[in-house]
Amino acid sequence: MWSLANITNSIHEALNNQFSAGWALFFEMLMAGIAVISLFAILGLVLVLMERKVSAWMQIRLGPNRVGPKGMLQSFADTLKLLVKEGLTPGGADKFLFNFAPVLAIIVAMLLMAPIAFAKDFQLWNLNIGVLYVSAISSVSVISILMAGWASNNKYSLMGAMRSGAQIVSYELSAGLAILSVVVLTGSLSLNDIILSQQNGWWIFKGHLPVLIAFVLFMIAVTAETNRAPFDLAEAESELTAGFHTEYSGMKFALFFLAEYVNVFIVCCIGATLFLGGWMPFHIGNWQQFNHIMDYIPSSIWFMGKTFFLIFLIMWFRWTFPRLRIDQLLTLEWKYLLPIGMINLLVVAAMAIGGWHF
Amino acid sequence: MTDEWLQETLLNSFPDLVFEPGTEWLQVTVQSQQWLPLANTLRYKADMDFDFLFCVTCIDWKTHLAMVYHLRCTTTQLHLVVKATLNPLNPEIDSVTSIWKTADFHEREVYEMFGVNFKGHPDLRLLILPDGWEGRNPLRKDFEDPINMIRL
Amino acid sequence: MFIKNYFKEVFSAIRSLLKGMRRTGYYFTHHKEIITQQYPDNRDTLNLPDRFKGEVVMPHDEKNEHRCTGCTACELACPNGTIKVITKFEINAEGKKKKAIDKLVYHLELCTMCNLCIVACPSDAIVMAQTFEHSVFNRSQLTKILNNPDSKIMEGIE
Amino acid sequence: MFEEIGTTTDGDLIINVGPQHPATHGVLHLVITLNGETIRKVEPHLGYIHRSIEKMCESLTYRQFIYVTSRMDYLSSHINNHACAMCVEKGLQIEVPERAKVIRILLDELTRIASHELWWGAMAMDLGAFTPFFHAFRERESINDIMEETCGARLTMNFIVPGGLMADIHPNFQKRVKDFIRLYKSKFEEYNEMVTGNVIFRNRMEGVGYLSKADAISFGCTGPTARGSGVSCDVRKWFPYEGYEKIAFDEVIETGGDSLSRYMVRVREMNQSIRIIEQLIDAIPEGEYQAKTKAVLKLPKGEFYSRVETARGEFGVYIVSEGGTTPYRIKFRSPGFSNLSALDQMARGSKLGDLVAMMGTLDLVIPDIDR
Repeated sequence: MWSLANITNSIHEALNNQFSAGWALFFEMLMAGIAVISLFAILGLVLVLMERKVSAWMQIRLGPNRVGPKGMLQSFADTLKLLVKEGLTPGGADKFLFNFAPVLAIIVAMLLMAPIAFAKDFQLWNLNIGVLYVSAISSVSVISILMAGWASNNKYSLMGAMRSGAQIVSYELSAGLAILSVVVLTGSLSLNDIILSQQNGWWIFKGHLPVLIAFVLFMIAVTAETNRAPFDLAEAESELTAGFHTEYSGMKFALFFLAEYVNVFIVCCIGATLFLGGWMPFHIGNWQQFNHIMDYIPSSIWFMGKTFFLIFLIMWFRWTFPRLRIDQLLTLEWKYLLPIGMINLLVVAAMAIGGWHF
Repeated sequence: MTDEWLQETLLNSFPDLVFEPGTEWLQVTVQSQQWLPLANTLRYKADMDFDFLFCVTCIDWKTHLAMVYHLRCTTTQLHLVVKATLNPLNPEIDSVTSIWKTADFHEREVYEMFGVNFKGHPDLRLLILPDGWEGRNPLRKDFEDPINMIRL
Repeated sequence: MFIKNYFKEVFSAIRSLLKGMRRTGYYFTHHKEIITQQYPDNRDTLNLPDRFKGEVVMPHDEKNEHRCTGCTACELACPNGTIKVITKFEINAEGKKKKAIDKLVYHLELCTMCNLCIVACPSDAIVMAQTFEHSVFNRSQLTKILNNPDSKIMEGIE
Repeated sequence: MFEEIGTTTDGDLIINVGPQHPATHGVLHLVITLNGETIRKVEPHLGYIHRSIEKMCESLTYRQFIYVTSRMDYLSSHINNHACAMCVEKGLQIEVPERAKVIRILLDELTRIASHELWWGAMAMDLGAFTPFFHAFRERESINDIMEETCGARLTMNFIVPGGLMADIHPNFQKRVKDFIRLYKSKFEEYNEMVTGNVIFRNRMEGVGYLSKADAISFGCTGPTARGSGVSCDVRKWFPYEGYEKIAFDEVIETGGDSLSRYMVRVREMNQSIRIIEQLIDAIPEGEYQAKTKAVLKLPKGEFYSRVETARGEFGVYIVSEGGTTPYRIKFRSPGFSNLSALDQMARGSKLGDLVAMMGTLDLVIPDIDR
C-alpha cells in the first residue's frame, strides 16, 4: 500500500540526526503548525469558492466567473478585500473579548485538526482518545460565539449568541450519540483504530440500518453544530441581520467566516472517518482482487473525496431548505433526534454484542 | 337594503343629517358632535352593520376642514360616505378606533397631516412625520415647504 | 397508533425534504437552465425592444434638420419640469419673422421616462431612444440640449 | 424612539427592526418589545420614504398625476395607474374602447403574477431559503420582458392614459404571453416541491400570525391578507370593473387565517390570473385602443372614487375636484397601510422568527404604505 509514512519518517530521522531530540521536536511542531495554517488558508479559499459555485448552479446562476480562469481566483480577491477593510470596534463593546472571540474561534478549529488522519500514516497526533478529544474541543466553539455576541454590545448579536448556545449544547448530544454508536462497534476511541476496523468495509455498509440512521443523525447534528442552514439561527439573516457577527468587519469577520468553513471541513472529516472509513479505500469483504485495485488510488484522495462529498451534502442542505424556528429547532432535537439516537444506540450495542455486523 | 331605506332609517334616529343628492354612493354630512353616536349606530345596529371602514381622509376647504369616512357593509355591500365639518383653527372630532380598528392608523395619519385632534384615540402620536415635527400640517393648503416644493 | 403516526410524520417529512433536494440537484447538474445574462459582454447582441423608454432624443435628418416647431407642448405635458424650450425669432426667406427653437433643454436627471412629452408632441419631433447606460461622472452632463447646433426646422412643418 | 435604554421596566428587550434590515424589504421601521424570543408588542414607525404624493398630485394635471402612482406600489404599478385612469374616466364619463379594456385587464393580471412571483421568492428568502428567489425571478423576468416590449418599461409602465392606452400592443405580445404561460405551467410544480410542500416551511407557517375574520374586517385588511382569513373581498368579483364580470375566475378564499392561508391564497391566485389571461389572450377585440379625449382634461366639480384589486388588496383613488385642471385633493387608499396595522395584533405572543414570516405573508411594499 502506498504510504506517506516514508516521507514523514525520513524528515523525522533527518531532524534527529541534525539536532538534539528537543530541537527536533520543536522543528517538527513548527512544521506541523505551518502546515495547519497553510491548510487553513487553502481550505478557506477552496470552500468559499465551492460554496459560491454550488449555490450559483442550484440557483440557475453562473456564479463567480470573472477573476482568474472560470473565477477560480475569486476567493483571493475576496480575501484581499477583507484584509484591507477597516476592522471596526463598536463604541460600547468590551474591547478585549470582542477582539479575542474570532481568534478563539480559529484556535478551536485548529485544535480540532490534531487527531485527524488525512491519509494513511499522516496524522498530527495519534491520540488514543481521539473521538473524545474531538467532541470535547468542538464544544468550546460555542464560547467564542457567546463571547462575540456578548462583547458586541448589540441586541441582535446577543440574541444570536444565545440561540447558538442553546442550539450547540442540545445538538452535541445527538452528535455524541451518533459517534458513540461507531465507538461501540469498534471498541476503541482512537480514530486510527476506527479507520483500521473498516478494513473490510465501511461502517455505513457493514453496520446495517442502525449505523445508517446514526450517520443521518450525525449529519443533521453537525449541520446544526456548525450553524449552517437550515439551522443557521445564530446568524438568521432575515431575523437577526447577521446574528453574533453583526458588528464584525474586515479581518475579524473573515476569521469567523474562516472558522465556520474549517469547522464544516472538520466535522465532515470526522463523519468520513467514522462512517465512510477515513482514508481507507473502498473494500468489499475479502474480495482481494477488487480491494487491490482500490488500493492503487492514493489514500489521501479517498479521504478528501469522502470529505468533500459530505461538505457538498451540507451545502446542498443549505441551498435547499428554509430555516427552522428556534422552538422547532429544539423540538427537533429533544423530541425526535435524541430519542431516535438513544434507541439506535441500544440497537447498535445489541448488534455489537451479538456480532451481527459484517 | 337600498340607499333609500338607509336614508330613511338614519333620518329616523338622526334628524339633523344632511343627505347629498346625486352621488354614486349615499353621502351624508353629520355634525362633528354627532359622529360617534352615528358611527355606533352604523356599526352595531341590526341590518346596517357597516363593518368595513375602508377610507378615512380629510379635505382642507380653507374655510373649514371636512372629515370623510367611506364605509361599506361586507354582507350587503352597501356603501355610505359620511362627512363631518370641522373648525380649521381647532379641529376636533371623536375617534372611532374603538369601533373600527383600522381607524387607528388612518386617524394618526390625518392627525399629523391635517392637525385634526381625535378625542379618545388611545395613541395619538406622529406616524409618518419624523419625531419632533412641530406645528405645520403638510397636507393643509397653507403649508409651504420652501425647500422641497415642486412648483410648475 | 401513536408510534405509527410518529413514523408516518417522520417519513413524510423526509420525503418532502428529498423532493426539494432533488429539484436543486437537478439544477446543479443541468447547466443549460442557467439564465444569467453576462451583461457588459453581451452588449453587441443585446436587443432592446423598439418601444423601450431610454431617454428623449430629437432625430435630425442628413441635412441637419429637425421637426420641432417650438410649440412647448412637451414642456407643458411634462410632470417634472424636465423639458425647457427656449425659442427665438428667425427671419425666413420671405422676410417674415418666425418662431423657432433656440435650444430644447432636457434634464435627464429629472426625467421619469413617462412618455407624456412624446405623446403630446404634435409634429413627432421628439422620440424615445433605446439607450440605457446613462451614468456619467458629473451631474451637469445629464443636462442635454436636444437640437444639434445650427440645425433648422424641416420644410413644411408647422 | 431612539432611546439609549434598550429595555422596558419589566426587563423586556426593545429592538429596532429596520429601517435598515434584511427582512423589511425596504425602510419599514418596527419597534419590537421582546420577552426572550417572544414578541410582546410591535409598533410600526413609518415615513422613511414618504414623498407626499397626495400633495404632489394637487399640482399635477389629470394626465400627469397617473405616472406618480406607479411609484407607490411599484410592484403593481400598472394596476395603480389603472385605478387613477378609471377615476378620471368616471369623472369625465369617457367610454373606454373594448380593446383597451381587455388589454388593460391582461396587463393587470400579468402585473399581478409578476408581483406574486417576487413575493413568493422574497417570502422563501425571509424564511431562509435563498434558492426559490432566483427561480421565481426566472418567470418574473419573462413577464418583465413582455412589459418592456409593449409598454417600454419593466417596472413603472405608465402605459395607461385617461381614455385608453398610450399605444397599441406590440405585435409579438400574444405569442410571448402564450410562451410565458407555457413556461409558468412547466415550472409550477417546482413551487410545490421547493417551498409549499416542504415540511420545514409548513411548520414555520401553520398556525402562525392568526388573524380572525372579524379582526381582518375591522382592521380594514383587503386582498390576500383578508382572503386568507375567509373574508370575501375581491373587488374584481364584488364591484367588477372593465369587464371582469364577463370573465370566469374564482375568488380564492382560505379560512385558516394563519400565515399558511395567506400564502396559499397568493399562490392559488397566480393560477387564477393565468386562467384569466388564457381566456382573454385570443379574444382581444379589434378596434381603437384609445377613446377620443380633449387635450386638456377638466373634471367637473365633485368627488370621484374608484378602486381596483391590486396584488396587495383594494387600492382606491378618491379625487375631489373643484372643476379645474388639477385635483383639489386626492387621496390614495393603499392596501398596505391597513394591512400593516393588523401586524401588531397578529404578532403578539409569537416568536421573533415568526414576525418575519408574517411580514412576508402581508406582502408589504413600503412606498405603498408611506405614499
